[in-house]
Amino acid sequence: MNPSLNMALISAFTTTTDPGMAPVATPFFFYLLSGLAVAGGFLVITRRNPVHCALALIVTLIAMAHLYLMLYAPFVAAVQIIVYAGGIMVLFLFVIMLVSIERASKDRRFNRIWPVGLAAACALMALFVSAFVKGRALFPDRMIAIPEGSNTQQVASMLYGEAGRMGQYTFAFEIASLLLLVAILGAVIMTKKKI
Amino acid sequence: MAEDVKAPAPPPPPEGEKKPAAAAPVATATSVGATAKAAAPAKPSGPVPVPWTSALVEKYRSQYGSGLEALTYLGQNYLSVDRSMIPDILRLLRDEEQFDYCVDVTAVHYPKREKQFEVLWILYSFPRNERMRVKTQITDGDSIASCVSIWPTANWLEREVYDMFGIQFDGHPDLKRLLLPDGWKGHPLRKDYGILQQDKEWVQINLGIESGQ
Amino acid sequence: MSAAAKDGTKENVNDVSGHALPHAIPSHLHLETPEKPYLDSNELIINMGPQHPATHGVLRVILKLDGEKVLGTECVIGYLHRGVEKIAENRTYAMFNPYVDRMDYVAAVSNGLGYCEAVEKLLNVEAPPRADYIRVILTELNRMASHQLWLGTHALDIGAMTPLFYTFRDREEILKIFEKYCGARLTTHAFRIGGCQYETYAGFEKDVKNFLTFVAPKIDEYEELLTTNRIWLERTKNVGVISGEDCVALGVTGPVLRASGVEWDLRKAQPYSAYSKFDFDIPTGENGDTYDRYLVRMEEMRQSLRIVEQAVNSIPEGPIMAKVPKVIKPPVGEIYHSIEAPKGELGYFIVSDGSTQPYRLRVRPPSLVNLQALDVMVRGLLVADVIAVIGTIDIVLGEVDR
Amino acid sequence: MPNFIMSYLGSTVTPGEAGNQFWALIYVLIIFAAVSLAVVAMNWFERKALAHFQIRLGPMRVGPHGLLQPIADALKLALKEDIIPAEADQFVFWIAPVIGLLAAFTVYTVIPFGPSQAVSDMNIGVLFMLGVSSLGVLGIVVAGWASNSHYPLIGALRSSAQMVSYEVAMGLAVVSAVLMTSMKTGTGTLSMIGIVESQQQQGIWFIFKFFPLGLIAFVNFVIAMIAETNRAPFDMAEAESELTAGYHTEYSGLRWSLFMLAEYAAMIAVSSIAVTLWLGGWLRPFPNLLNAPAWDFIFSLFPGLTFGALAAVAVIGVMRMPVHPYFRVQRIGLAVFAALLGFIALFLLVIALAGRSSDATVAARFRDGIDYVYWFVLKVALFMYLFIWCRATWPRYRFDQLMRVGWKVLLPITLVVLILTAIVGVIVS
Repeated sequence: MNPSLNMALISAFTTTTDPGMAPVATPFFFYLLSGLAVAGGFLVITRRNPVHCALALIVTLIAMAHLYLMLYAPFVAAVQIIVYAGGIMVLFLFVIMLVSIERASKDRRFNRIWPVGLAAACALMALFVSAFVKGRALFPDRMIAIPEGSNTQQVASMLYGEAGRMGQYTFAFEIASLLLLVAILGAVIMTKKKI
Repeated sequence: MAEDVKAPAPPPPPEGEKKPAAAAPVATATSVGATAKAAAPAKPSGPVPVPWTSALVEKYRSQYGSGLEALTYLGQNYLSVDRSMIPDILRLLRDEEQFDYCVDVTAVHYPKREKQFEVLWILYSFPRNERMRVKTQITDGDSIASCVSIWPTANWLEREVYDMFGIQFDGHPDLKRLLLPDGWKGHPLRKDYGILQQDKEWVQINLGIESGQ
Repeated sequence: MSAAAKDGTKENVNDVSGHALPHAIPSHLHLETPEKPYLDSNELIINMGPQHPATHGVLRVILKLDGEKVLGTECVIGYLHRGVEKIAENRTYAMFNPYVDRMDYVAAVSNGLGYCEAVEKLLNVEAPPRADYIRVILTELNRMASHQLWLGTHALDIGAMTPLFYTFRDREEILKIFEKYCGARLTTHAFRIGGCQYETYAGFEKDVKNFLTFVAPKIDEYEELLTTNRIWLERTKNVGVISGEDCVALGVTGPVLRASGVEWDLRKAQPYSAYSKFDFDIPTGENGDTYDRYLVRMEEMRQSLRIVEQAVNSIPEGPIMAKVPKVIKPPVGEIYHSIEAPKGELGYFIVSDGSTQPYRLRVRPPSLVNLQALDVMVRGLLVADVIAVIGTIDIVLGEVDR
Repeated sequence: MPNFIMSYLGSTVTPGEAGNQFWALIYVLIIFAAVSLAVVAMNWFERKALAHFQIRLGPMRVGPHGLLQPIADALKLALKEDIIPAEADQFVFWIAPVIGLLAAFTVYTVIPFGPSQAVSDMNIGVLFMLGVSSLGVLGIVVAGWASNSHYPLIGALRSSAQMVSYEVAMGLAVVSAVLMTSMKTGTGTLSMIGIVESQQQQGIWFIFKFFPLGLIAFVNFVIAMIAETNRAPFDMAEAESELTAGYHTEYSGLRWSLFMLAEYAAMIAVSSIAVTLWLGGWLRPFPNLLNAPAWDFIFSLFPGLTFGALAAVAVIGVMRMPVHPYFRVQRIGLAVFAALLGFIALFLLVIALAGRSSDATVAARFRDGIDYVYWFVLKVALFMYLFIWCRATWPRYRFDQLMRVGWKVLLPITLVVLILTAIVGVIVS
């Protein structure tokens, strides 16, 4: 075969210049995933059937996990899927299935305070936009550098620290986990009379 | 089964009274003991019921007097009692005589008698290893006291008797048909329920076929 | 045993040993729930059956569930009702004989034995000793076949697939003996009123003896698969517990009664046929749970083997048919006769009016009465236990519905 | 083009790592085809093996010894009427099997069949695997719900509770394996390839590491993985004697077969993970001890010999088949099958011989690749047999017992093992 064509084929399917998990077609995937996330979020609040809502929420969560992936945060993405999509949403579905669907779908989706909710959402949106506009300097135009080392290790060193010293968030992390433990125990004691 | 029944059997007697030989004495008799004796001549030589004497019988005879007949047939004892005595004597049999196991509750239909139905309780005593039967006669439409509160096992058995004979049991917690569908008409084990007769209406509505025959 | 049952008052019967007995359930399953349900989760009413892989036929059990917990059950039966008792009134005594096989079709021989003996009693004849021995051999083999079928299906219900095939392999040998003896495998119609129709075929005794040596290690094989299997123990121990008092009050008989600690077997209590001549034990359990019933039935298989062995070694020569008139016309009268079928006390109540046909024939089916105990046994258990308990009661719907 | 292929075959990185989309796509297609084929083969093998556990023959009619039975079944299922219950939630009913299938197949992107024989070498491979396999339960749960029927709903409820509980034990068992990877180097890895390479460097399969800690963690993982894939004795979600068929009671035809495909694919996937984490992945036995080229050659004969043995079994089958016109077609079919196996065996042996001469040739790399895949698949096949064995042996757990085993037995043991592994690791290093 023609060597030049051969090279062209290789270059067409290979991005050898950028080893590692370099994303391709970044803007396209960014808009696709963001669109999916927003559409999923919209469906969550508009669908009448709670199971449909849950499925839409799962789509949102998975899209967000992919966004994390594009931000070179694979660990966070994986945790997002394991904990939220795989764990919490299954429990959500578990509870939803026990609830009478017929009655829930007959209920009015938006109750009377929806203008307040809308106002709150608008205010939040305004906050985000103003933060983006005013604090433009905070947001770099492009990624400065691909972080060295894996994201997992970065997370670990933030939470638990390097060898010899505590991490930046060790104390907060432990406090938070303690809080969750107390919450779990409380929930168990409240729901179960006899353990 | 329906085809089986149709082929070999002669057309069933309309009134369910099959045997003229046995019919005459049965019709006039007032108790089973009498029935058996009266019917005996029709047969060459059958054993006849003999009076059943035991402490148990003496006790209840002295307590209740007439309206209680104790007989033994082929070594099997039975008490024939009046309908009014029914819940009490069954309870006494269980509590005092240790007949703690109600084997069966069933009935027999004698359409020519004045009191058409004979209801029986077959009892067994574990401590005494002894069986006996208690029977009573009731007319059609009469109800009889339920013994579910004495032996819980009677629950389904009484339901079956109700299902098959249409005998009402007072005080039964949930008297409804057991084997036949709820909307069924008639009570199949009555002698006047011919085997070719069928609740066509029920079949048509529920099974969607013209006839089950 | 009868201490609680003796208390005659109505309140006490309601509470024989802590269980609410079935008569306390109204038809619409109105059951009080102890706590207020979480969220607005409502109780699930599930129809188990009539078409369900584990109800052993067309039994329909309406379950009221809180999650998976059973709050109450109601059995709906009669899907297989064929009106056996009505058929009997329209058949002669001899003609009705094959019909009884169709009730408990996995223990057809026992049904036939009970019926033939009941009519014989009514006729006041006795089967000759050789016929009695043949009857005992076949009945005990059939008890074994019934228990094997029970074991296979029960294990399958609990999720163990393999024992089913093992038991069916060995049950096949019994059915082969039946087929050689009378030509039929399942609905045998093996006995006639007054004795047996057929003399044993040449090599019958050898076949039976071969079977005895063949099957004894097989029973150990079943036990190896299940008796000490941890999951089997967890699934069966303390599941479907019923006390001896409850059993008596509910009229439950057979292995279920014996597993609850009541040593009562009609073969010993009121020996019929040739059973008084054989030496065998009545296995009993202590806890009355599913595991004990399993053990009792396993032991009963071994005892059946013992009986068959004694019978086949001492089978007398002689006639196999008593003198019975060609046309069977029992004298006017009535008789109740019951035998120990594999499932419990199988009784026949026959009223004769002196004609060739029974005036009234009542079958006291052990399966029907035992099935009544289902509700007591499964309250508060889980759905999976309902399956296990239905299996352990060992019902045959042909007999429940007749 | 051949240069391209050759140059790729010579490379030592996975296509995903090299950013080579073309080869990644090819790998994905190969894996998809191979897993589907494996599921078909597994179907046949399960029926035959189970049958022989249960003193029966299993499928015998369709093809010699029922070899064509899975194909006939697949055709039947594909052509069957696809029933959607009237009261079902159409969309969710439609999408549920797809979710399950997607989750089951996506796991394969991180499973290393060899050092470069994987779609991708993600640095979070283990987490990716846990996350994606946890999505599989969504398919079951929504299938049960969408059927709008009681049995599927109970199956779905059971399944969701079961999956969530066993995932915890499974994750902790995985963590203890990940912890072991950091023993010599100081930095652990979550990459599946890295884990196997770490086992090679440490010279020990993790199942034997810190005996018995590795073994306990492995056993816990195996129990959890059987539960995760809804197989006996943990097949609560589809307990046929209780819930008729559990979550897929209302499914039929192609949709139902998608569930089956997903279930078997998930079984193979979790077995692959167990093999990767504890049994040295693609490593042949004693790669460090018996590392002379002669040993390499001897071990590289194994794939050819295995196929040769299978061919011999098929030939024996041909010989034992009765000589009767009725069996003519079957004899010929089995003979053709034997010949096919024989050819494969021959081909593999030739490759092994060709690759003997030098380490650098393409033939040698090809031989190594076959070796890697062979040892990996062999280990996975043993797990498949384990699945069948369990199914034939055990009764089914009851739901509450299942949860008790998960939370009160498996979880504490795995936690203790994890802590002990960490302590022992610190002491050793």
